[in-house]
Amino acid sequence: ADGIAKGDTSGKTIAFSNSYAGNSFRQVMIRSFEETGAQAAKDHLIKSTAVVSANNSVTEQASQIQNLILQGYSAIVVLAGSDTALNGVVKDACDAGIVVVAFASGVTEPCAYRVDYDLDSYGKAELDYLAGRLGQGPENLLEIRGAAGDGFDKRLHAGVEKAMKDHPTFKIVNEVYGAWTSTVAQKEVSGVLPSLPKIDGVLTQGGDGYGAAMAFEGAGRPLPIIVMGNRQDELALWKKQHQSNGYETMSLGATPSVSQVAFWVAQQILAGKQVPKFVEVPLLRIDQGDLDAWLAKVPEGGVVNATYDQPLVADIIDANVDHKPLPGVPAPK
Amino acid sequence: MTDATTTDAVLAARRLGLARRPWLRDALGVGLPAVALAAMLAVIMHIRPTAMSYFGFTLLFKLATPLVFAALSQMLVITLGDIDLSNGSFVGLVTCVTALFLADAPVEALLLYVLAVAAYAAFGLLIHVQRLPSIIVTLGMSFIWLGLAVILLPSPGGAAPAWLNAFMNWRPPLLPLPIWIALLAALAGHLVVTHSSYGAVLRGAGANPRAVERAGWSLLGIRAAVYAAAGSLAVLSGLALTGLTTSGDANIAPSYTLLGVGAVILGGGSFTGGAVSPVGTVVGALTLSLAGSLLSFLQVPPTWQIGAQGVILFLVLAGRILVAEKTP
Amino acid sequence: MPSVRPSLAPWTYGFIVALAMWIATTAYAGLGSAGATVASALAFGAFSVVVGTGQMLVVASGPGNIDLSVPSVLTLAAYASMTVMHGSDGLILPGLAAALALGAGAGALNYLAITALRLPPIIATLAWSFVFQSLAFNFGGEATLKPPAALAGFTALQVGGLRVMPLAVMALTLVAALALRRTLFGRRLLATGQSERAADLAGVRVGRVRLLAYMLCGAAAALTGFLLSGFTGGAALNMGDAYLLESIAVVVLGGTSVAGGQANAVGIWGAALFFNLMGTMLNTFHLQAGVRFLLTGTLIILIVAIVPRPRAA
Amino acid sequence: MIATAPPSTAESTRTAISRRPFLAVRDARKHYGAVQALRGVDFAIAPGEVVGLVGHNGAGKSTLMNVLAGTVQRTSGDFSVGETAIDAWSPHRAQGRGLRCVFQELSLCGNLTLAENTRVMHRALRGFGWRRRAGDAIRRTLDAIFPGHGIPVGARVADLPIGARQMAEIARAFSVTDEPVRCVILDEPTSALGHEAAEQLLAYIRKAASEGVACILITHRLDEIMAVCDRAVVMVDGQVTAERPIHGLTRAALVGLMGTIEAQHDRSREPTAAPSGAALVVDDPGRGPGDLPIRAMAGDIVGFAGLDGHGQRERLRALYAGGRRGPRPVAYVAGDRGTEGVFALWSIADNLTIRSLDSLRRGGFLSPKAEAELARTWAERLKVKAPSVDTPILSLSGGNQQKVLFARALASDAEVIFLDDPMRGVDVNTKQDVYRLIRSEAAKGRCFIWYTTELEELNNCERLYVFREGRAATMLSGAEIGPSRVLEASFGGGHD
Ligand SMILES: Nc1ncnc2c1ncn2[C@@H]1O[C@H](COP(=O)(O)OP(=O)(O)OP(=O)(O)O)[C@@H](O)[C@H]1O
Ligand SMILES: Nc1ncnc2c1ncn2[C@@H]1O[C@H](COP(=O)(O)OP(=O)(O)OP(=O)(O)O)[C@@H](O)[C@H]1O
Ligand SMILES: [Mg+2]
Ligand SMILES: [Mg+2]
Repeated sequence: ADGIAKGDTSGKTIAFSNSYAGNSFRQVMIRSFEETGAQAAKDHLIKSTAVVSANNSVTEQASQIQNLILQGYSAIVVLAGSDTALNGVVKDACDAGIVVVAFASGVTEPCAYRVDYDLDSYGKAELDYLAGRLGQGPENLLEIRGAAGDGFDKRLHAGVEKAMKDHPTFKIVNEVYGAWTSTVAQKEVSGVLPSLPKIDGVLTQGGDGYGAAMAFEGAGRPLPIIVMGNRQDELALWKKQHQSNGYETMSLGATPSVSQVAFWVAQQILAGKQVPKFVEVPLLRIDQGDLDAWLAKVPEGGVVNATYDQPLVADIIDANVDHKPLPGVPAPK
Repeated sequence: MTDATTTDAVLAARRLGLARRPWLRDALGVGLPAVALAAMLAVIMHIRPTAMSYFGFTLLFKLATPLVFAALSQMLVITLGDIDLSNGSFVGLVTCVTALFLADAPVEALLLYVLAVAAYAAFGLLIHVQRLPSIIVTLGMSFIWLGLAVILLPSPGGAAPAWLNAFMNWRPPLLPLPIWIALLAALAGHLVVTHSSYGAVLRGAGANPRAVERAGWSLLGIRAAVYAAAGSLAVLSGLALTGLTTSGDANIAPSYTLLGVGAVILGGGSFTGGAVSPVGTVVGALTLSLAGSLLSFLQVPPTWQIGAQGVILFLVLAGRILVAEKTP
Repeated sequence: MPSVRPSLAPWTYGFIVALAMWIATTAYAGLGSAGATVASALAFGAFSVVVGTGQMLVVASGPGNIDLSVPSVLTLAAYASMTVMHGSDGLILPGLAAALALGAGAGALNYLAITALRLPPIIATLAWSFVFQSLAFNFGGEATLKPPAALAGFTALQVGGLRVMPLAVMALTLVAALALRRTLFGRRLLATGQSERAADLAGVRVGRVRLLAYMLCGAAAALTGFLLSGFTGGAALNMGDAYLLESIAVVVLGGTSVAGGQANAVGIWGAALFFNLMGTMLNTFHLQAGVRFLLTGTLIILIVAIVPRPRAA
Repeated sequence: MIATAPPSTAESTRTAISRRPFLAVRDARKHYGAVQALRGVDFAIAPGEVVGLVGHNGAGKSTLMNVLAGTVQRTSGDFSVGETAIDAWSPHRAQGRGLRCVFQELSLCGNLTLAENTRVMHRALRGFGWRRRAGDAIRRTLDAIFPGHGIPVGARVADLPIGARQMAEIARAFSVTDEPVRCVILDEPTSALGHEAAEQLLAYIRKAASEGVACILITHRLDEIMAVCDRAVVMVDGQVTAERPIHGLTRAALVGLMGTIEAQHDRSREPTAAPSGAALVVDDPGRGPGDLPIRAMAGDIVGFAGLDGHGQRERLRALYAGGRRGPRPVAYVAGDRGTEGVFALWSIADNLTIRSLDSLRRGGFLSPKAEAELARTWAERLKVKAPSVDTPILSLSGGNQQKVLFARALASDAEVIFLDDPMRGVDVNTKQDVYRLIRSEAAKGRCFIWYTTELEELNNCERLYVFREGRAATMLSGAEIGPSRVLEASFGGGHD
């Protein structure tokens, strides 16, 4: 708990290796990183940054990281396309003396620092909220997962399974794979809905809530409590439903600006701060009371974002070190 | 009368001169991707002179090794006039098998490889006997491999045997390991496919299967053998990939399918059957592997990076105007 | 000629298998779900059919012809039209025109790369798809662009319990089928697909025919993007991804020959329904993800294996 | 003209069946579904014998040869080779017994070199140095059959002109590695050969026969049969209807056995002064010195002659391409039916109307009625033998397919029609029908530019361009047209 490390990093370079840029979440994430990097360079906190995106191909990402090693970056921030497949190159980078910070991914190579959410708490928060709304009676839930064989999906689903033990009356009547994509989720949910009983709640992973809502609407079914994922269209739909029939839910999710956390973590490590190997970042949660404030702030069709600056990230690191509650992202005024 | 034969001869010789000389065409087929590769390396050396070292080349081409094998596997299938859309997911399946079993249960792992290769050959037979379009059968196969991989290894994990990691990180004398492997693969491919007497039969079967059948060869056997060999090369690709990444992942290599096709085409091959070059394919695989990561050197703005990949693809393939026949 | 074995036309197999899956799903989930299941399959199948119809024209134009840029053209056109319309109902027609023009232009670029650089279509269209995707990133990739209310309304419109859009797409299928049989372009396309040289010597301008096939394919992808963003609430960067393999699979399973020269527009519906109902069935059965993939692959291979092939030479 | 002298009387009696046959079939039958390609054929050939097999298109000649070569399995019948009765037969076993076949369609792999193609046929060519041994084997045979051929054995087959490919394939069939050659089947081997090469081949066949090699020669050029064979076997509709020693047989008698009466061989057209006012429909300036300009009026039949591969086809294509850009509608009848002519998936009607679609539209859409009508009219006019115009084109015999291709051009609005050696492998009767049709269409004002490798067809032309080394070197007209003048001009003796 020693606050911001002030070591000189003005000559350091930080690269961001991104596995995929093909959705708006990732686009905002990249821009968040670039803006922070540009500002930091202006403030002489670092020399420069670079961003390289692979086209959803782990092997391409791996060879891009090899090239980043060759170019001699001081730190590489990685959003990994696979939890384990980059272990080889991450090790190579560490061996070359490069600081590797993997964020929003479960990279298992021990030499890398990890900046990630606690995905157990993700599932727990979803189920606890539903229990609070629905009570502990027998309720039917639909789980929308990400993609089969994906590490993030597996960890989040494991969290859901763990949390389900505390809610024995809940039943997940089906699960579909929505690929964190509204259109896919809409199609998959539409397909299974006819075969399902009345659904009381929908567990999501982010990016899929709006599509699920469209599917229920298209099937002419009442909207269950769909846990939203911080997209503007989800919040707008929620607000509209709330105004017309008092619909309530909550929204939970990652923020694209987690790339900024990773950036500052890397910078702080370079500056000499003692950083634990795992830095937990808080999820951004929106409840009914904050809905209007967040909705006003998020751009049309975009994703709820927040800014993580250097002091905030230092606080987050310190909270991790001290095992204190993480500083949350306050709702905009 | 002898007059006439000389005319014929003169004419034949002249036509041969006019039609592009075969050796020239072959040389161009390998030469063009080599030029593209050299150009990309020059760009990289210019940006980062230290890349021109044993260490630099190791890093640049490390991840090309599995792609080389995958591309050679694709090449064999293309030789017969087929296309293999399941190549990438098969490599993924192999990484899962390797990461799960090879270290602790090598016998079982070997058995699984053999089974997988046999399955590949069986699909080749199915395509042949039923005269099915390979594009759709291999599309179905890609789902099957992916499904098996996900059943085996629901999320990325497992561990490659230590000897495999050690081998893939081995630093042999003179040249970096990826370069050695590429050279050996190109040489072996050339000897088997281009030079050997059975390679001639194989290429003939791709171009004019009826003629080869009439000469007394079993097309069924040829296709089964080729698919089995393609499966074996894909196993090698998966092994190399597991050695590099140290783990298995069902979704690791779907991009190998189209990259492999691209490498074959870039190496002077075509879909007409029988027209492929193993050396060209290896060079093409190195080139495409580098093209994907060249971006990290070029500082292309993030939103244009993928577009730049398209442009690079066009640039490295532009030389085909010189060699390719007019029809696709 | 006494044809002994009565055999079904290849394109009917998609419908038959789709029917079987529908029955299986209904048997599992109860009779009450039958209507809604098929309605959902029709609604989503309609999009696959539009993309597939365009892909069919390209595939039929000769061996090796294929368009891998379909997903990115779809996405890019959706962004372009949403930008043009800017959420305003009055601008729907200009938006549609923009989408179609963009799609046709993309198709023309594909064909240009194929002929000018002598590239196999699979590579040329792949390279362009990267470029188109990049353009979409720059078009406003950070947000989902919302459709005008009237467009969203149209795509979800129901009259007497029937969705209008699948019906409209069925009409489009009939138009395509008619065009293949009864128009100059259709005839010339099929001639070109069977043998480019023979078609050329028979007086067909094969270059123009193939160019038009690629442009129509681009336009069909663009139309899908336009409609899909109405139906799913906006243009999103990855909205096209699902349609790459599906567009090829529905064409081939629908009875169109990958060797070219033979196309079936109606069969695409059968294959599209098959794909959607298969997804529904596998989801309904609560199968593990790996098993779903395994069965998907097996079913695809089984269908092509049992369908009798048209005899060519 | 034919270099080889007919075999002497003594020889042909000696080669009668008195010797043990090398191979024999009895009551061979082959059914393709309902089609009976062979209906009980008896056939035998002795070592050293040359048998000519003749018959109309679709008679079953190729089928019989495919059965002998093992590429097609017979439905029933006895088959013996030497002393052994053969049950299961395959190309591989056939080769093991020294039986080789040159097929009607080219059976070389275009992407391979000649040496590599030789390897495909010979199992023994493997291991170290196979490429050199294969090259030697094929070069030796080529030199023996076609002295002075000038074909490099390292050349890729696809880069060779069609005549050279045919030579290569013939030489491959005669080439020897481990197994001696005992019998060679040649199915229309001379259709793509120039005259010189054809005669070299015939001479070689005699030579091989004298060394004990049996040869079966299938050809529609009856002069070749007369020149080289010991015995002629006539097939009609899947059955052998006659067998005669050549000695004492006349060409006319042979034609009579085939059930056709050959039309007279006099000049079919007299040179007519171009009717005044007839439009100049083809006007090509030629390509520089030594290349004659090519002009044709409406109503002309202009021939392109010369040795195969001397630029006739290229010129024809160029004229066609130019014609398409010009104001007058043109049409092209391809000779290479399989790859340049038919649309294999279509019916007769679709194949026939593709060139005339513009005129078949009613209200923007093609009218099925108008199409069927046009197709029926022309199918009848050309006597296409088929149950209906909706019959798939591939179920027609080659000759009938060719008629459909003619009908495609004639049914169109074309004023100039280019014929690209379209009679290759077409039987005598069909040819006469088509010649008559061409003449009558020309009389109606159509212009035909006709490239042919068959000298007798040139009789239909009133003007002729003989090509040499890529250029139209000589023009002959009217009475000048005759085989000797054409040959002379082809070999460069004709002018200057
Ligand atoms: N695939 C087929 N299916 C059904 N019938 C066929 C088929 N091929 C040929 N036939 C029948 O066989 C007859 C002759 O065809 P074939 O191709 O053998 O001719 P051909 O003897 O080679 O004649 P040509 O010398 O004109 O080429 C036709 O009348 C047709 O009815
Ligand atoms: N693959 C096939 N399928 C169906 N029928 C066939 C096939 N091959 C040949 N036939 C039939 O067998 C008959 C004999 O054909 P074949 O090719 O032997 O004739 P041919 O005497 O060689 O004629 P040509 O002089 O034209 O070469 C034809 O009438 C044809 O219909
Ligand atoms: Mg024949
Ligand atoms: Mg024939």
